[in-house]
Amino acid sequence: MNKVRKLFTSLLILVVGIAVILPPCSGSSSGKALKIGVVGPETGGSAQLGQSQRRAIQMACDEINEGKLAGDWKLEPYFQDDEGNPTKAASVTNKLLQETRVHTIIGAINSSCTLAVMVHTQRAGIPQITAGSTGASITEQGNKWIFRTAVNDSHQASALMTYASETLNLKKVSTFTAADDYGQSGAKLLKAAADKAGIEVVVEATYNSGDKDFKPQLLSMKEKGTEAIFLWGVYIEAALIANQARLLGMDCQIFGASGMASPKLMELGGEAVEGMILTQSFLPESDNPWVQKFVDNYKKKFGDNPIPHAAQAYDSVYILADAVKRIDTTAPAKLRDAIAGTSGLELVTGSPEFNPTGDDVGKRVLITRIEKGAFGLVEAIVIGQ
Amino acid sequence: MGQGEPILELKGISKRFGGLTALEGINLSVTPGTVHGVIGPNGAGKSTLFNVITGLLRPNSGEIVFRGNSLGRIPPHRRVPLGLARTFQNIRLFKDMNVEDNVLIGQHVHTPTPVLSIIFGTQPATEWEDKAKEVADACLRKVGLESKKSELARNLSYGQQKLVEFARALAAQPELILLDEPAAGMNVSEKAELLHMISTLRDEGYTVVLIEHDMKLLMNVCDTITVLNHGKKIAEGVPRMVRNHPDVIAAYLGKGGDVRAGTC
Amino acid sequence: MYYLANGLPIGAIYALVALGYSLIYASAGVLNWSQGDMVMLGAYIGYSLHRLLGLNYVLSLLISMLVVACVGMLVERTVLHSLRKRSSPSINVVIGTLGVAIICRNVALAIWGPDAQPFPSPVGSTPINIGNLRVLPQDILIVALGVALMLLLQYFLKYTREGKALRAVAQDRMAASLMGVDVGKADMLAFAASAAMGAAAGILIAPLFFVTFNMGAGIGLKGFVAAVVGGLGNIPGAIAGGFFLGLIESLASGKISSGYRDAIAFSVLIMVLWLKPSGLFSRTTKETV
Amino acid sequence: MKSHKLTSSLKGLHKWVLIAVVLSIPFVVTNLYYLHLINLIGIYSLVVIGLNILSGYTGQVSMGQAGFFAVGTYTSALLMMKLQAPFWVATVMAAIVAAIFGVVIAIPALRLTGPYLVMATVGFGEIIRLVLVNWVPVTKGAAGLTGIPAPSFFGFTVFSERSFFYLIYAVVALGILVAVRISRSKIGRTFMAIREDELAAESMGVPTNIYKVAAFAIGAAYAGVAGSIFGSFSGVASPDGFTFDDSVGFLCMSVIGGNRSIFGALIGSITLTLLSELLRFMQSYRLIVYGAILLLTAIFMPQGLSGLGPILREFLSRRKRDKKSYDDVQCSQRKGR
Amino acid sequence: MLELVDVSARYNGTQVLHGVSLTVEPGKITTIIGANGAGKTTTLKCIMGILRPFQGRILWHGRDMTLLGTREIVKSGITMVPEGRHVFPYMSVSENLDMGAYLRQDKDGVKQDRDWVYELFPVLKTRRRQAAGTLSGGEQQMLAVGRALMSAPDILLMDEPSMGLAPMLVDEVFQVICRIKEMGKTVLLVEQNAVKALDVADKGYVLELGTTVLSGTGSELLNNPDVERAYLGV
Repeated sequence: MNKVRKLFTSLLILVVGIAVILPPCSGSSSGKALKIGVVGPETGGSAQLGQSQRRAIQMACDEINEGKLAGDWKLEPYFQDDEGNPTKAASVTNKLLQETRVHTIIGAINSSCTLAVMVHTQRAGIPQITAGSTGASITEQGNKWIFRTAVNDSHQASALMTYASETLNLKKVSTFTAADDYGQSGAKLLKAAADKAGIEVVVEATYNSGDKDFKPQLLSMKEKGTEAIFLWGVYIEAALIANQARLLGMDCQIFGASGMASPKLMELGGEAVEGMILTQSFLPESDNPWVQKFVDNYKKKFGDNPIPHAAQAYDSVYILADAVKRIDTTAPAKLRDAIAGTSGLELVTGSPEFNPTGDDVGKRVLITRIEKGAFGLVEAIVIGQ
Repeated sequence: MGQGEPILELKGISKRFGGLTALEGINLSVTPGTVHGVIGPNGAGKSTLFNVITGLLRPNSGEIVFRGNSLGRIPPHRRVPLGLARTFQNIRLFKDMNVEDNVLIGQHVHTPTPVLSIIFGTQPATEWEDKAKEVADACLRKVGLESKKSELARNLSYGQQKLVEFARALAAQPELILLDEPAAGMNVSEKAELLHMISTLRDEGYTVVLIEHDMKLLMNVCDTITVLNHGKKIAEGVPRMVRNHPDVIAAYLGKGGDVRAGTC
Repeated sequence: MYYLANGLPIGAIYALVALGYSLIYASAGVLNWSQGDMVMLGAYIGYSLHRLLGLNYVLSLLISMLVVACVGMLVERTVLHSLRKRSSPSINVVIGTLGVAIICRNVALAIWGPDAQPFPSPVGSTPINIGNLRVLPQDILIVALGVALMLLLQYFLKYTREGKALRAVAQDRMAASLMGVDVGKADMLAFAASAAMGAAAGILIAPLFFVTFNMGAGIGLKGFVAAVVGGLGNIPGAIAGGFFLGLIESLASGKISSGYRDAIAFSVLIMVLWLKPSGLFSRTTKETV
Repeated sequence: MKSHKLTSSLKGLHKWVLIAVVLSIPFVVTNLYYLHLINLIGIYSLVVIGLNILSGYTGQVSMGQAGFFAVGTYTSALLMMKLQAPFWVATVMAAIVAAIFGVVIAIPALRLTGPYLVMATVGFGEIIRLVLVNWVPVTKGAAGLTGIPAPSFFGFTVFSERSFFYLIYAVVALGILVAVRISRSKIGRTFMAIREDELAAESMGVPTNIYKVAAFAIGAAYAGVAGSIFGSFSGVASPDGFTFDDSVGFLCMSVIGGNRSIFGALIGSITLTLLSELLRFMQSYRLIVYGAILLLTAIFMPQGLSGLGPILREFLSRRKRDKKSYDDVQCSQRKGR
Repeated sequence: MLELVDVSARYNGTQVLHGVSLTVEPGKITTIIGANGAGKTTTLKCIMGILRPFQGRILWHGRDMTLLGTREIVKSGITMVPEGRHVFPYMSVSENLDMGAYLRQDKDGVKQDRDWVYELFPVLKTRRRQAAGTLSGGEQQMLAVGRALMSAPDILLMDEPSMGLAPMLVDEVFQVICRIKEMGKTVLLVEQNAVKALDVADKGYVLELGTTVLSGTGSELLNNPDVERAYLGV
C-alpha cells in the first residue's frame, strides 16, 4: 500500500509542479486576430445556459473566419467556466485578461457573475458584452465598458404589462419570481411596470431556485382572485409551476420572460404551458432569413433548437466582428467606441444599436404565445421606439 | 479544619441506572492525610462512586461534603479548583498530545489565561508558560518520566501512560487524589514504584482514595479500606481487619458461603 | 389536510434518502455524502432505460436500482474499505464521499448534458379528485411505492438472514463478527441497499421534477437533515424524519414565507437538536466512564 | 557554543530570506492573473486557519464556514458603503460580528457531536445565505452588493492586485502569528485536550463549554476578517459566493492541507485553489479529476499534505541516524579490535 | 483439542500477552483465572481471531488457526460469549438466537437446538418476543450463552460470565456451565471469580501479567495456597 501512496504523492507533486513551472501559455495567434474571452457557467446549476452560449459563439466565430466576414481579422474565442460562482468568474476573467490577453470579453450569464467580471474589465479597460444577464443593475453602474445584447428586463416587464392591460384588459395579477438575481430584479421591474399600467399586484411571491413545490404560493394567489401570474425565472421551475397551477385547477393566464424561453419549456411543461405568453428576443420559427440561417446551422451542428441566450451570444460575436472590421485595430478604447457606434447591422435578434448606458435598443422584443407546443409570434416591439 | 474532621464525606449516596442500582445508601468518610482503599469485585460500583464524587454523574439521593462544603450540583470542572483530582480506570490521556502538554492540562485551574498577552506575545504569557512548565516537569519527575516529556502520550507503554495520568492529576495540586485502579497492567517493578509514590504522597500531606484489585498493594499502603459489593458497603476498617472479614472473602474471592455451585 | 397531502409525497422521497444515510451510519458508522447523487444516477439510468431504450417503468426502476446498488458497493470498496484499512479519521470518509459526489455529478453532466430531461409519469398526469383535494396520480404512486419499498426494506431487515445480520452489525459490530457475520460484506450490503433506495427515490420523483445532473445536491442535503432529525442510525426514525421534514416544509412555505422556508426549516431543526441532541426519535445511549 | 550561535543566527537568516521572498512575489509574478490567485489563496487561508482552530484543534467539524465568511463580507461592505466607515474599522467590526455569530451557533452546538454538529453548522450556513438572498432592502438580494469601496489608509488607496497582495499577506502573516501563538499557548493546548477527550478535560478542571464557544468565536472571527478583505478585493459580493459548496470547499482545504496544523491551512488553500485552476485545460472533465484527487488524497494521506512534513523529516533524520549508527558500528568495531 | 503455544500479542501498541501456552481437552471445563489486566480477555480474543498474535501458534484439532478470520474460526466450531454479554439490544430474544445460528444451514438442527436452549433457559422462551435490551442482566447473560450455543459449537469460550450479576444469579450461571459440559461440550472459562471457577473446572490456568504461571486440576489449584497468593497478590 505504501507504494501506492508514494506513487500518488509523487503524481500529485508532479501535477502541481508542472503547473507551476509551465509558463503562462499565451495563445499562438499570428496575424490579425481578435481574441474574445468568453465567461459562462458550463458546469453547475445554470450549465445549460453556459454551454449554449459556448456553442453559439464557437459557431459564429467559425462562420466569420470561414467567410472572412471581419476582413483580415480572425476571431479567436477562449472559453472559461465560471461555475455560476462570482469569485470564480473574477478569477477566470483575470486569467483571460492577463494570460490569454484577450481584447474583449463576452460574459457572463448570472448577473452576480457579470457584475464581478465587470470590476475587472473596467479596471483593465477592456470592452465587455453580456449576452445573458438581463438584470437592470448591470447597466446602471455608470461603467462605460459594458454592453448588453440581452434584453434589459425593464423593457420586457413593461412590454408584458402593457400587453396585459391594453390587449387582455387584466386588472388583478400576481408575480411569482425566483429568489435569485434574475428573479428579484424581475419582481421589482414587474411591480413598477404594473403600477405604470394601472394593474393591481395582489400577491408577490418568490421561490428559491431548486424548489420543487410551488402549490402553497399558488394557493394564496388563487385565494386572492388573481387573473394572471407573471413568472420570472428559468424553464424548469416555470414548467413545474405551470403544472402545479393546472393541478390546482387554476386557469389564469401565465406570463413569462426570456429566461425561460426554451424548447425545453414545452417539452417539460407539455399541456400545462399551452397558452403561456412570453417575451423573448428570438423565435426559432421566425421567417426572418437571418434567424432561419442561424437556426438551420445550429440544428445541423448540435441537433437542438437554439435558445435565446445562444442567439444573443451569436449576435454579440457579429457585433464584435463588425466593430473590428471598421476600425482595423484591437486598441481597447477604439474597440469600445466602435461597439458603441454599431448601427445598420441586421442580425438574428434585431438591428443592434446601443444607448449611452450600453443597452441594445435596436433589439426586437417579441411577445409570443405557446400554441400546440411551439412559440407563436403575437407582437414584435422594437425597444428604441 | 481539625485533624479529626473528614476531608470527604458521603452521606447516603444512591445511584441508579434505569432499573439497575449501582450504589445504594453509601456512607463514607475519608480522613485527611490518609490513603483510603476501595475494593470490591467487578461491577460492585466502585467506578460509579468515583464518578459521583467528581461530578460526572449526579447521584439520585444523598450528599457529598468536601472540606466542609456540600458539592451539590457543582459541575466537574469546578470541583478541581476545590482540591479534587482523579485518574481513570481505562486511561483517558490526551493521546495525540505530548506528555508534558498532558500534564500541563492538569494545571489548568492554577494558571491564568492571559488572552491578550498570548495574542500579542508579551512577557506575562511566556512567563506563566515557563512557570507552568516547571511545575509540570516537577510532577513528571515525581513519577520518573521527565525524560519522556516530549513524546506523544500514545507512544508510551501502558504502565507509563498510567504514570502520566498520575502526574496529570498531581499537577492539579489537589488536596484529595482519586486513583482508579492505578496498578492495573503494571509490572512488578512499576508496581513497587507506584507503592513508593503513594506513600510519599501521604507523607507530603495528600489524601489519596484508590480503587485497586491488587491486594498486596492495598495491604501495604492503605490506612483504611472500604469494601463494596453490589452497590452496598459491606465492610470497612484497617487492612488486616478487612482481609480477615468473612463477608469480604466471600464477596471478593467468590466463595458463595455454604451454597456450592453444584458439582460436575 | 391540504398540507398533509402536499407534504406526503416529498416526505416519502426524503424518507427514502434518509433511510440510506441511516442504514450506512448504523452499520458502518460513517456519513455518505454521495447519497444524493445516487438519487440523480438512479433517475438518469431510469431515464435512459425508459425513454431512450423504451423499457417499461417498473423494469427500468428495478434495473436502475440494481445498477446504482453496484455503484454503492463500489463506493464502499473504494472509500470506506480503503479508509478503514488505514484507520483514517472519519472526516476523511466525508471528504472521500464528497469527492465521489463531485465525480458522479460531473460524469452525469458529461454523459447526459446540462439540460433537464422530462420523464413522463407512468400513471398519466390528469389530476384526481379525492374529496376536495386534487392530487396527481404520480403523487399517489410515490407514496405507495415509497411505502412499499420501506416495507420491503423492513421485511428484509426483519425476516431475512442477511437483513438480520445487517441489523446485528449495526447494533454490535464485535458481537456480530463473533456470530460469524462478515462485517465487511455487511458494509457493502448497507451501501448497496442505501444506493438502491436512493435510485428508487430518483425515479419516483423524476416525473414530477424532471431529471437534472445537479438534482442530487438539494435532495441529498434534505435527506441528511431528515435522517438526523430521526436520529441517525434509526431506521423507523429516518422514515418518520422524512415525513416530518416534508410536512414542515409544506407548512412553512404555506403559512409563513416561501423565501425563508428553508431557513425556517433549518432553524427548527437546530432548535430540535438543541433540545434533543441526537434527534427527535433517537434511542438514547449514555456514555459511561 | 559558537556553532550554536551560528545555527541560531542562521535560523534567523532563514526567516529574513522567507520574508524577502514573500515581499518580492509581486515583482516576480508579473502576471496579474497569478497574483490574483495568490491573493485569493491568502484570503482563503485566513478562513481555513479559523476552520483549523475550530475543527482540527478543538475537534468541532464545521460545514458552515462560508456563513461566517459571508457575515464578514457583508458587515464590512455595508459599514463602508452606508456609514463610510474606514476599512480597518469595518474589518474589526466584521471580525466582531462574525465572532458573535460564532457564539450564537456555538451555544446550540455545545451538546452536539459528530454528524449532529455537522448538520447544525450546515443549517447555519444555509440560513445565512438565505437571509442574504431574501433580505433585499439591506443586502440587495441575490444580485448582491456592488461597488464595495477599496481599502484606503492615510489617503493611500489599495486598489491594484499588487497593493492588495501586501495588504492581504500582511494580514495573513498577522493571522498566522496570532494563530500560532494561540495554538502553542495554554488556549491551544486546552482546545486539543477537548478534541482528544472532552470528559477527561472536564475532569481536569477545564470549562469545556467556554472553550468550545471560544473556538467557534475565533474560527468565525478569522473568516470575518477574510470576508472583509474579500469584499473590498472583489468589489462585489453576492450570496452565490457563499454556498454550501463553498463551505465544503473550505473543509476540503482544511482536511487536505492537514487540519491539525496552522500551516496546513496555507498548504490546503494553495493546493486546492491552484489545482482547480490548473485543471482548467481539461475543460468539462476537470471537476471529475478534481473529485478523484479529493478522493485519493483522503484515502492515501490521512493526515493531509502537512502530514507529509514529519514523514519527510523522519526520512531525512533516519538517513542521518543510519549514517550515525553506521559510524557507531565502525567505532565499536574499532574498539573491539 | 485446542492448544495455544507461546502466544504473544499487543493491544493498542502495548504488549499484553508474553507467551501464553495452554491446552484445552475435549469434554472438559478449562478455566483461566487471574487478576484484572492479566491478559485473560486478550487470550480469548486471539483465539477468536479478533486480535492477531504477533508470535506463537493456535492449534485447533492440530490445525493452525493463527491467521484465520473470525468467520472461519466460528465455522470450525469455536464460539465465544463475550464479556459484558453484547446481546443485540434492539433485536428480540428469538432473533438473537437466530443470529447465533447465522452460519448454519441445517434448519432442523437449528430448530432442535433452539428448543434445547429454551429448555435450558425457560425464561428466554417466555420472553422470546421481547427486545433483548429490555432483559435484566442475568437474563441477558442467559441469552448470550444461549445465542452462542445456537452455533452448535464444539467449544464454548466464556468471558467473565458472572460479572455484574447478583450472587444468586452467579450460582445459576455456574450451574448452566456444568449443564453445558454434561451435554458433551467443551468449555474454556475466563473468570475473576476464582473459587467458583476452579470449583467447576477440570483444569485451571493462572495468568499473571500475560503469562501462564500455574496450572493444575481445579481442586488442586483450589487447595493450592500459591494460587491465592498469585491471584490475590497477597
